[in-house]
Amino acid sequence: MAITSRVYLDNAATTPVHAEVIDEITSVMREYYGNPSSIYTEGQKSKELLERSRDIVASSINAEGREIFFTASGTESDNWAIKGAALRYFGQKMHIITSRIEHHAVLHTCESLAKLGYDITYLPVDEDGIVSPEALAAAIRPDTAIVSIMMANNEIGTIQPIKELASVCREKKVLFHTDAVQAAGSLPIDIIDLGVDMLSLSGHKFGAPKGIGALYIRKGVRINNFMDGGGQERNRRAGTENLPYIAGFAKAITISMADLQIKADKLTQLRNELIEKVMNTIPHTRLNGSYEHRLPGNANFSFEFIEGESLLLMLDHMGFACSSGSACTSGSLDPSHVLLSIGLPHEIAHGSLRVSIGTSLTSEIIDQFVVSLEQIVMRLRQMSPLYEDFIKNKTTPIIPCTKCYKEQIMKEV
Amino acid sequence: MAITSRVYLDNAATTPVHAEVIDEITSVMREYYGNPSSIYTEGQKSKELLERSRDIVASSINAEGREIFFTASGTESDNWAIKGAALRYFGQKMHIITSRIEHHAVLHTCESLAKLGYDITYLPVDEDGIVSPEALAAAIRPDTAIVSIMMANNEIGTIQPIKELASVCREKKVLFHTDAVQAAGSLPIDIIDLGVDMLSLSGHKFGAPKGIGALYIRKGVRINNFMDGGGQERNRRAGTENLPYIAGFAKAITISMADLQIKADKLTQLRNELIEKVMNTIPHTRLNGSYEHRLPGNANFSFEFIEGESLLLMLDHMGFACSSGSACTSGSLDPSHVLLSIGLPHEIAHGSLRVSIGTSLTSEIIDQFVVSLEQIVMRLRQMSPLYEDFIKNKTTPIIPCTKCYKEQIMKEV
Amino acid sequence: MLYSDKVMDHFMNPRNVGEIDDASASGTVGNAKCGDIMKVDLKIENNIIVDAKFKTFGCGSAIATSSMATEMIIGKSLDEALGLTNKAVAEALDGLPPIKMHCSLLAEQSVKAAIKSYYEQNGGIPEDKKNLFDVLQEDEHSV
Amino acid sequence: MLYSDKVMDHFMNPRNVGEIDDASASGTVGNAKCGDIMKVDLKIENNIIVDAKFKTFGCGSAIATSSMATEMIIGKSLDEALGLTNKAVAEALDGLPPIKMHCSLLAEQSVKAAIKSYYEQNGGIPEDKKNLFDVLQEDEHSV
Ligand SMILES: Cc1ncc(COP(=O)(O)O)c(C=O)c1O
Ligand SMILES: Cc1ncc(COP(=O)(O)O)c(C=O)c1O
Repeated sequence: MAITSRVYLDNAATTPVHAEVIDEITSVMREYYGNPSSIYTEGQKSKELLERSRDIVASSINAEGREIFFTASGTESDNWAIKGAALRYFGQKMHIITSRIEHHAVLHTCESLAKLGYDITYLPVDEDGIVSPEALAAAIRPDTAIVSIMMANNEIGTIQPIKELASVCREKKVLFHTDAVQAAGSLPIDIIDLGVDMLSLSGHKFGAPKGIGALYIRKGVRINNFMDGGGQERNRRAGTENLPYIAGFAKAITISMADLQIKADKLTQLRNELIEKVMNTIPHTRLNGSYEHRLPGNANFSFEFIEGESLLLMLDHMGFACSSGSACTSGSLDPSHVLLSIGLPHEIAHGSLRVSIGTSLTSEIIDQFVVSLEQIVMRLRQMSPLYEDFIKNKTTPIIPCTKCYKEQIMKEV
Repeated sequence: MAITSRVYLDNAATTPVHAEVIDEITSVMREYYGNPSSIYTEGQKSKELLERSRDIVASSINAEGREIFFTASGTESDNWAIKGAALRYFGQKMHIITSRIEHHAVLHTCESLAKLGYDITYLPVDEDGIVSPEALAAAIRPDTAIVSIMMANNEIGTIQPIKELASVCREKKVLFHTDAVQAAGSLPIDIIDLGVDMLSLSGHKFGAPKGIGALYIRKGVRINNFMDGGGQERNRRAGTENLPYIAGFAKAITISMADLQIKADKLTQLRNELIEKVMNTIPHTRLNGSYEHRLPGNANFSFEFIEGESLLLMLDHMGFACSSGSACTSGSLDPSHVLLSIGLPHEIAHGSLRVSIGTSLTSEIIDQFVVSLEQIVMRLRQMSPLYEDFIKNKTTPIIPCTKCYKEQIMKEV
Repeated sequence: MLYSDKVMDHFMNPRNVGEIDDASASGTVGNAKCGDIMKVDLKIENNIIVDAKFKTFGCGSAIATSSMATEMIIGKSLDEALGLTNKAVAEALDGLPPIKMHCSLLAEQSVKAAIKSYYEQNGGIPEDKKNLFDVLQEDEHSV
Repeated sequence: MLYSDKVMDHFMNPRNVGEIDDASASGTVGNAKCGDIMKVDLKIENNIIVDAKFKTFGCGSAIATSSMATEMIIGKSLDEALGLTNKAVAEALDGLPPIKMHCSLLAEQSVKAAIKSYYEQNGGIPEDKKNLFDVLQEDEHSV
């Protein structure tokens, strides 16, 4: 029953490197070996490509070149933005606001600052995963150094009202950072319109390799350096510049921004088809996250009575690569903090599946996928003592049996 | 007079990416797109390559795989080692020891810790640039959190007595880190023999691209995380792994370690030839750094009466890419802190030239280089008001006129 | 691969899945909150485990260890089955990733829980065996 | 490129390098410690700069601005030469990198220093010109 060619449905974890990007990186590795800080010909040639790449990235989010700083990952961008802002006010402003559903790059950064004495407010989210601007306004204190709320969530795909959140911060004169790692490549990003002070990007979510990111820092915003050392990136981010990846990042962002709306529409349509089919086929299934404010390529389900890792392993065996918020895939005992934060009970959160699609998906593959998924879920339920209890009427299910999906939509729109 | 093919003599700044490394990186970009943290086939395939690469890097410095952590640069490795050790003891051990001639990745890291209240001791060096183990022993205090002394200097190529320095620290139970960024690829590194607790590497100094590094952390040594986020690198360095560069780093270190001694001997011989010819041809020239304890590929000169940037520009015009410790190339008013620390007066430090050679150098090119260099130095001296003063006997030169080189060697050996 | 071929075999083709209608005893450990539950039914005749069936809610290694543990105790005396350790189960599977070792504990525990309940229904736990059941308290997973 | 073509031209082929044996006045600014010194010799006839020569210890832009500045003042009256600004020199070179702007200051200063010394040797600095020499104190480079 295993299909021959594999189907990659984990684009939120990482994307394959785009063929044109590979070519660009390879040719830069071959032809641009000069250190951009060197004043001789080879160095200046590299420097020019560096600045050209910076301008391309800048213009793709409506920023200026001097507001773009290249980093080595989304993680570094998040660390820098938050630690840089917080440490600038060390001893003075010792309060940080974030949300409960941020990526670990933000949450663990906050935790490490907490060890230095910072006080962290983790804003709750509603059942769709949305942060309320009112709650943010209420949480801001005179000693708040920075607010960091992600633009779109990596697990459930929920899109935050960044413009409103940023405007709350601007009004209260508090720095606002957004982790746009999942948004970039899927949503248009216009930093003037958004009104954010800082914004994190990571290349491997849109066709560049893993290991290259950027931080937008609005001109005039001063934060501490995170990577101390040489004078690269106008003295703000040290380390010899990774020119091949920087050029590749610029190429990838150009490609992904080129027909963004067309791609997004296509993804949304395929994604909805997938959701519809899964929900109509498999009972006791829940769609996690908002239906309306959702990344085009993201679907996230919970299947009651089963556990996510075994689901992933069986899907893998059938040729499908997906991800889960199961505790077992992360090596902890608790399942995804995101799923718990939107109110799922532990047992439901354990049985989650994230499907993050690319534009190469087709209705045919969706059908194959749903057939496999149904078989696997049935098989795992047959093995599950929780399902046995339910069948024997010893327990009532948490997720209603049928038409759950339609009821869910009705409620939302 | 410009030669047609360019001669790259700035291998200490960065090296071209080795052709085999480019191929490796390109094929990994093509074939390994799975996220190593993912449990499905694509992810596990990436994970295997990741661990294989780690083992290769480990064995090349006589370490174990679990002691190697991949980073995005030498700068990140230095930041992590020092901040990680210091912040672990925040509020308890607030003293750090380093030397005056470290790379900015170390010095600026220490400065940023000083702003958090740490006390920094900058050990002086002798005229060759060597740190004395006795001075280190005397500087260690009960509240010393970490000592960081580089293995080899990036400007003057001086090699430190790391084994002795590390043993002082071990005796006093203080963590010892060494920045081996310049050493790797030129000197054998055996971390058991050296006895260091942490050691920084950067790929672009030995044929990998810019943007990949590693930190060796001896097993049992606990330091704080620097890059907070996901659970990569056994929960110690967050960020999706840059697999193409990691595999390239492993390939490059393998290649560069393969015939290390043969290459080092060849470089030493060429380097000595270069030094001899330069010193015998151009009067009022000084060799900076130790003659004996020196990286095989490094030569560093000061030419009295002239300034380094103009020298570099003219050399560039003639087809030679070199570097300088001139203030003008760094954008500050002070010339290289390294040259000042070994006791050079400002005016001599401004007129410095670093030539860092590769194995493709030949006696013929050395001869061409020395001819060009002599012409340029003469031309710049003719333009220099300082030289005019000297010629008119208004001043005496700081660097003696002739046979300076031979006297220098006699003194040393 | 994350798991050995043997783990994958026992995960994809688990032995002894199901229930025993006339089970002599049954044991359930773990809880849904932590993401793994294992229930084992034993059919015991003359102190010999003549059949064992399991149901498991859990990850790949939880299912594989359940399968392997039941295989290992069928045909064994209660004393022998009580000697089953999580280490032995993991070894029989050619090892488990370190992070997954707690799943093999579940297999050991559920077998012990079933035997304990068998003793309790049949004259009580023999004095010399009481300490063997300590493991049921050792893990936060226990129900 | 770091520098414009014009800077590179004036750097590689500097005009007016040298000394004037019978200079009417001479000015030196900067110091070796900071990495740049510029000395300019002027030949002045009837308040007109008929010749100018320089020597410079310094970076590419220091040499290029020296060359350009001497070009710009030859044939000019002292009053006109006193109007030479570092901005004008930089512009005549099609601009300098921001970090190098201080080098162009050196050119302005050395011309002013030479003219100042000329005035001092020839009846003193005219009262209405005194403030023009303030720039000689402005920069930490001045000797
Ligand atoms: C001694 C030394 N340490 C650290 C670094 C920084 O390494 P990277 O450029 O990879 O950040 C360099 C080179 O740039 C170096 O020479
Ligand atoms: C929302 C979000 N933030 C940050 C990151 C971290 O980015 P990187 O893997 O480039 O470090 C990721 C993905 O891994 C992400 O999805």
